[in-house]
Parts: sequence; C-alpha cells; structure tokens
Amino acid sequence: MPTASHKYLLIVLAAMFCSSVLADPNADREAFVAYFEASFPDIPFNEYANGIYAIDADAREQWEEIETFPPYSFTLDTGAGLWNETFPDGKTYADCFAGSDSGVRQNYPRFDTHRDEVETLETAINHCREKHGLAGLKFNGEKMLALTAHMAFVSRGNPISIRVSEDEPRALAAYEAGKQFYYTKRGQLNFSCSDCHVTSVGLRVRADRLSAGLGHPTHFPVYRSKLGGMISLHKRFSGCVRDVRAKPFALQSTEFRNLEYFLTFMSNGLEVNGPGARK
Amino acid sequence: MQRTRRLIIKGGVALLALTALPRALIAAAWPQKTFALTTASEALKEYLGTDVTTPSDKIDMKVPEIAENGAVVPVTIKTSLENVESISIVVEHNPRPMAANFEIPPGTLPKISCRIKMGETSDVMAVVKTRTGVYSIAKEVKVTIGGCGG
Amino acid sequence: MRRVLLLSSMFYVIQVAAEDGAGCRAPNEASKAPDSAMTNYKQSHARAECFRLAAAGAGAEWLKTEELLQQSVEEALQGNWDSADQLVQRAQFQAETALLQAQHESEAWKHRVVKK
Amino acid sequence: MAATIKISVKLKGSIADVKSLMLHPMETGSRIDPDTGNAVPPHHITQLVFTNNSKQVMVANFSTAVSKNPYFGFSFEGAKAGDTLKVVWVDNTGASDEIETQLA
Repeated sequence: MPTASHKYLLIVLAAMFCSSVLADPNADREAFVAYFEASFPDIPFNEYANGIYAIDADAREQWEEIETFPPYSFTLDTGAGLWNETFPDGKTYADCFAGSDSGVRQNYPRFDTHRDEVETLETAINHCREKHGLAGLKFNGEKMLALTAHMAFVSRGNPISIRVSEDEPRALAAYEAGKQFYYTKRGQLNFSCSDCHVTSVGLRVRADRLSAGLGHPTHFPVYRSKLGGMISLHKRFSGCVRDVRAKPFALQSTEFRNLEYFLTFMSNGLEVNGPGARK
Repeated sequence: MQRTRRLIIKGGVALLALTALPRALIAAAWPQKTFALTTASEALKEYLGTDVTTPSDKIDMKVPEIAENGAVVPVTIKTSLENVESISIVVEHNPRPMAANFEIPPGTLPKISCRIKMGETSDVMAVVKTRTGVYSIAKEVKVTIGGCGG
Repeated sequence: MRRVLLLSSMFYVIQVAAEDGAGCRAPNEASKAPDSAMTNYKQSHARAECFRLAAAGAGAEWLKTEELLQQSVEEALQGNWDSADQLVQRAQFQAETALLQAQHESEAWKHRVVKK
Repeated sequence: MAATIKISVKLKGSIADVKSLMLHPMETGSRIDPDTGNAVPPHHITQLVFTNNSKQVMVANFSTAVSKNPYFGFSFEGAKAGDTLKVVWVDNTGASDEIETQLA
C-alpha cells in the first residue's frame, strides 16, 4: 500500500520541480488579470476587490446597505483591544510586526526562508505569540478572527504586495504548488478552483453567482450573514473544497498556505479592503 | 486611507454608556399578540384593528428582488403620507408574518430601515397607519437557497 | 454564454491505469483460506481503506469516502454483511477513482493555467 | 461602553439621522441545535427605544424575524448639537442594554 502513495507523491513532486524551473509568477499574474479584463471589459481593476459585488448589481445594493453599518463592527472593537494587549515579557504585537501602524496585511502571506514555508498572517500571529511565551490561537477562533480583522482594517487601502522572489527556489516551489492546487480538479464533482472562479465567473451555480478569483483574498476575514459570524480565508477554502465533494485540508495546512500564496500574488496591486461582509 | 475606511461610519458622536435602569424607560407595551399570529390578516387586525389597507404609491419600499440571504434582507420604507403613526413590515409567508413595527411620534420622519429574516419567497408588505387611514405597498422578494455561498 | 460549466467533464477521469492500486489488492489474493463472513469483510475493508489512504496521500481524497467506511463498519458490527459490503465497495470505488483523478490531474492542470 | 450597542448620528440642520447596530442572537425558537438535537429557546430583542433629551422619538417592536445582530436606522426632526440621545433595548428574557450619546 505505501508504494501507491509514495508513487503519487513522487509524481506530484516531480511535476512541481519540473514546472518550477520555468515559473514566471509575474507573467502568470499579468495573464490572470488580462483574462478578467478581457472577460469583463466594463469592470475596473479595483472593483475586483469587491468580489461578486463587482458583477451582480442587485446583490451589490444589499451589500452596500449592510456595509452602511457593518456587522463586523463589534469584531473590530474586540480586535483593537486584543492588538494592544501586552505579552508576559512586556512586548506587544507591534514588536513583531514592523510598520504595523500603517498596516501589514498587504505583505502576507510571505515566504519565510528560516522556516522554509509560507507564513500567512495567522501563522505569523501565532509565531509572534510563541516567541513571547504565549500559546497560539485557534486559526478560525474568535480571537484570531478579531485580530486579523483589526489588522486588515488598519491596512485598508494599501495595495497588496506579495513577493515571490525568483532567486528563491523554495518560494517559487511553494508558489507553484499553490498554482497547481488552484488549477487541479478534485473531489467527486471533479472541479478545480479555476473551473468556477476563472472559467465560469458570473454564471450561476444553483442560486449563486460565481465570483472572480482575482480579488478573492483582499477582504478576509469576512462576516458571513449565513453564519452570523466571521470566517477566515482558509475556512472559505475549506468550504469550497467541501462544495466540490473533496475532503478539505486543515486550516493553515501547507496546501492551503501555498494556495493563499499563489492566490494573493494574483491579486497584487488591489487594495486591502478587509474585513468584509458576504452573504 | 481615511477614504477607504468610509464604510465604517464614524459619525460625529462620542459613545458614552450609563449603568442600567432600562425597564422603567420602556413606555409602550410590546405587542406580543400580533407577533404570535400566523396569518398576515390576523396580525394586522390585532395590531391596527383592520386588515383592509389602501394601496398607496406614496409609500416607497426598497427591498431586493432576490435576497442574497434570507437571513438578512435589507428593508427600507419611507412615505410622503402625512401624520404617520406607525409603520409595519409584514412578510406574508413567514410562519408569523408580522416582522416588526415602528411607532412614529410627531417630529420623527416616516422613514425606517432594518434587516429581516425571510423563510421563503414571499410578498413583503409595508403597512403605514396615519391619523386618517391604513395604507400599504407590497413587493415580492425571492428567497433562494443553495449554491456555494448560501 | 460562451463559458459553460462542464458538468459533463465530471467523469472524464476514466479507468486509465487500474493497476495503480496493486499494492492495495495484494493481500486479498493471498489469503482465501478461512471463509467466514467476518474474514472476508475484514479483507475488503482493509483493501478499501488502503485505497483511501493512497488517495489521501495524493491529496485527492473525496469528501465521503471515510464516512462510507465508518458506516460500513457499523453495518458489519451488526452482522449486516450485504450492506456492509456494498458500502465498502462504494468507498473503494471512490478512492480508486480519486487516485485516477490525481494521476490524470498531475499533468492536466497545466493546460488550465491562464496564459496570455 | 455598552458592549452590545453601536450608534452613529449625523446632524443635518435640525434633522438627526440615526443608525444603530445591536449585538444579539435573535433566536427564533425554532432553530435546532445541531449538537443536542433540541430547539434553541427563543431569545430576541422585543423593543428598541430611542429618547432624545426626554422626548421619545422612536419605539421599534421586533419579532423573531428581525435578523441576528439587528440593524436599525431612522431620522427625527428637532435635534440640535448637545442633545442627549439614549438607546435602550430589552429582550424577551428581560435582559437589556443601553447607551447614551451627545449629538454633535
């Protein structure tokens, strides 16, 4: 039995390696943006940060009505309070996040060369806590959601600036793995992320219109009216994977962190506008 | 950056809190019975004394054609009718149709907005009681479920 | 609309390389000796579970495969061998198809990448 | 700070535009708790009362059909800077919260 899984792992690794040699993230991003510009010539680039509301006018009116007094207001209060907490050693989050006064959300995820993996805002928060003697927070727990909501809010208006250094093969490999995830069909329904959020944007799946993949990571965490609470980007990933009837990966798993790395790089230049409100 | 934070209304107000003595301050009784009735007609009779309403184009109700989410349907009602005493929101197909009502004293503008729950596609009726009559307008709101976001 | 959701592509993944679960099949061929229902069930369960783990190893496990196996065990514990076996077969079909899907996708994904 | 009420007021001449948001589950009583299989008992705001100085300017009566974390907006005339606007909610369990704000 182990032979089978090893064999597949090798195939995946080999594919990753072969393609990473040729990887050109900037060319990928330009093509990604150009695809949507060609598909929706009337939608200005910045509008993609608003997800489906860039496309669906009736839904947009309801969303704007909700944003006049957004339901995540209370979460932002909680987040601001948590942000200012002092750690046992007298340090604060601001000591871990340089430049946090004007916002850092736009720089995450980043490739952490010491840990040799993609560091998301959530894992960076936990690395910070661990460094200062505190246990990590639950990835989709209220505290983590409130902190990331606060950090996104402070970063509003900053253009997303993800770096995938072409001189760092490990960063490129992580980016390529995320890209492969995005375009790989999975689950009983045999859908890739791109089947819905690139190829079929604007069409309906049952009662929903499909939003564009460009701009997806700008506004998380998000208040979901359906749940009456906030969710993280990885929780949304998990929901999508489940929707195509595949077994979801863990929040902040390598797979999802790499996916976030790729997807956020695709949105470079769009403004951070989190936290958001969605149906 | 100020610009991009516009969605949070900062207003010009300071927020102050007091310790509570609230119950005494609630003047009018909560109309419990109208909220328990299971037909729009009964609920209106109970609350306004009549279920006969005059359709009026002086009432403007803004509701979505298709609700993004039945759990959060934004409703805005305003009217140019004079001497308004109350505004009610009635959702015909909800298990208990009377969703909310608002008592409008003189000096308060007859314009309210809130967010309501709808169990299924239904007519939503805005019922305005003035000193001289009961007026209404109705619009259908479609509630859909399913898909990946809902 | 020129863009269409290709639901018809759902089972584009077909039986290209059925021998890829060879490692999982082996134990079943080997022991055909004690012919009790429980022994047979244990073998088919182990085989399906082996395929499930292989699919998981390829990052391609489907949503309900594990649940089908759990339900199957519950049926087996009550002696409902037929339904237990049906559930095991469904789980194994899912896991094998997921493996084929992963193998196919290890190349196919590249053709979907948006290019200029 | 009142932990469950947020309010924003804009003065336009003598008209005050009031927007408010409450933190409340607004349980209908018919939702089934997936963990226990039992219905979650109704828990919802019944009344929301706005008083400017000593004058009641709005009484909103809510059923369980008002959305979770309710939003409510309205406007009234006769407002001026320095007025004290008070908001109180009460729910069906008798719990309540309130907040006061100076118009500016």
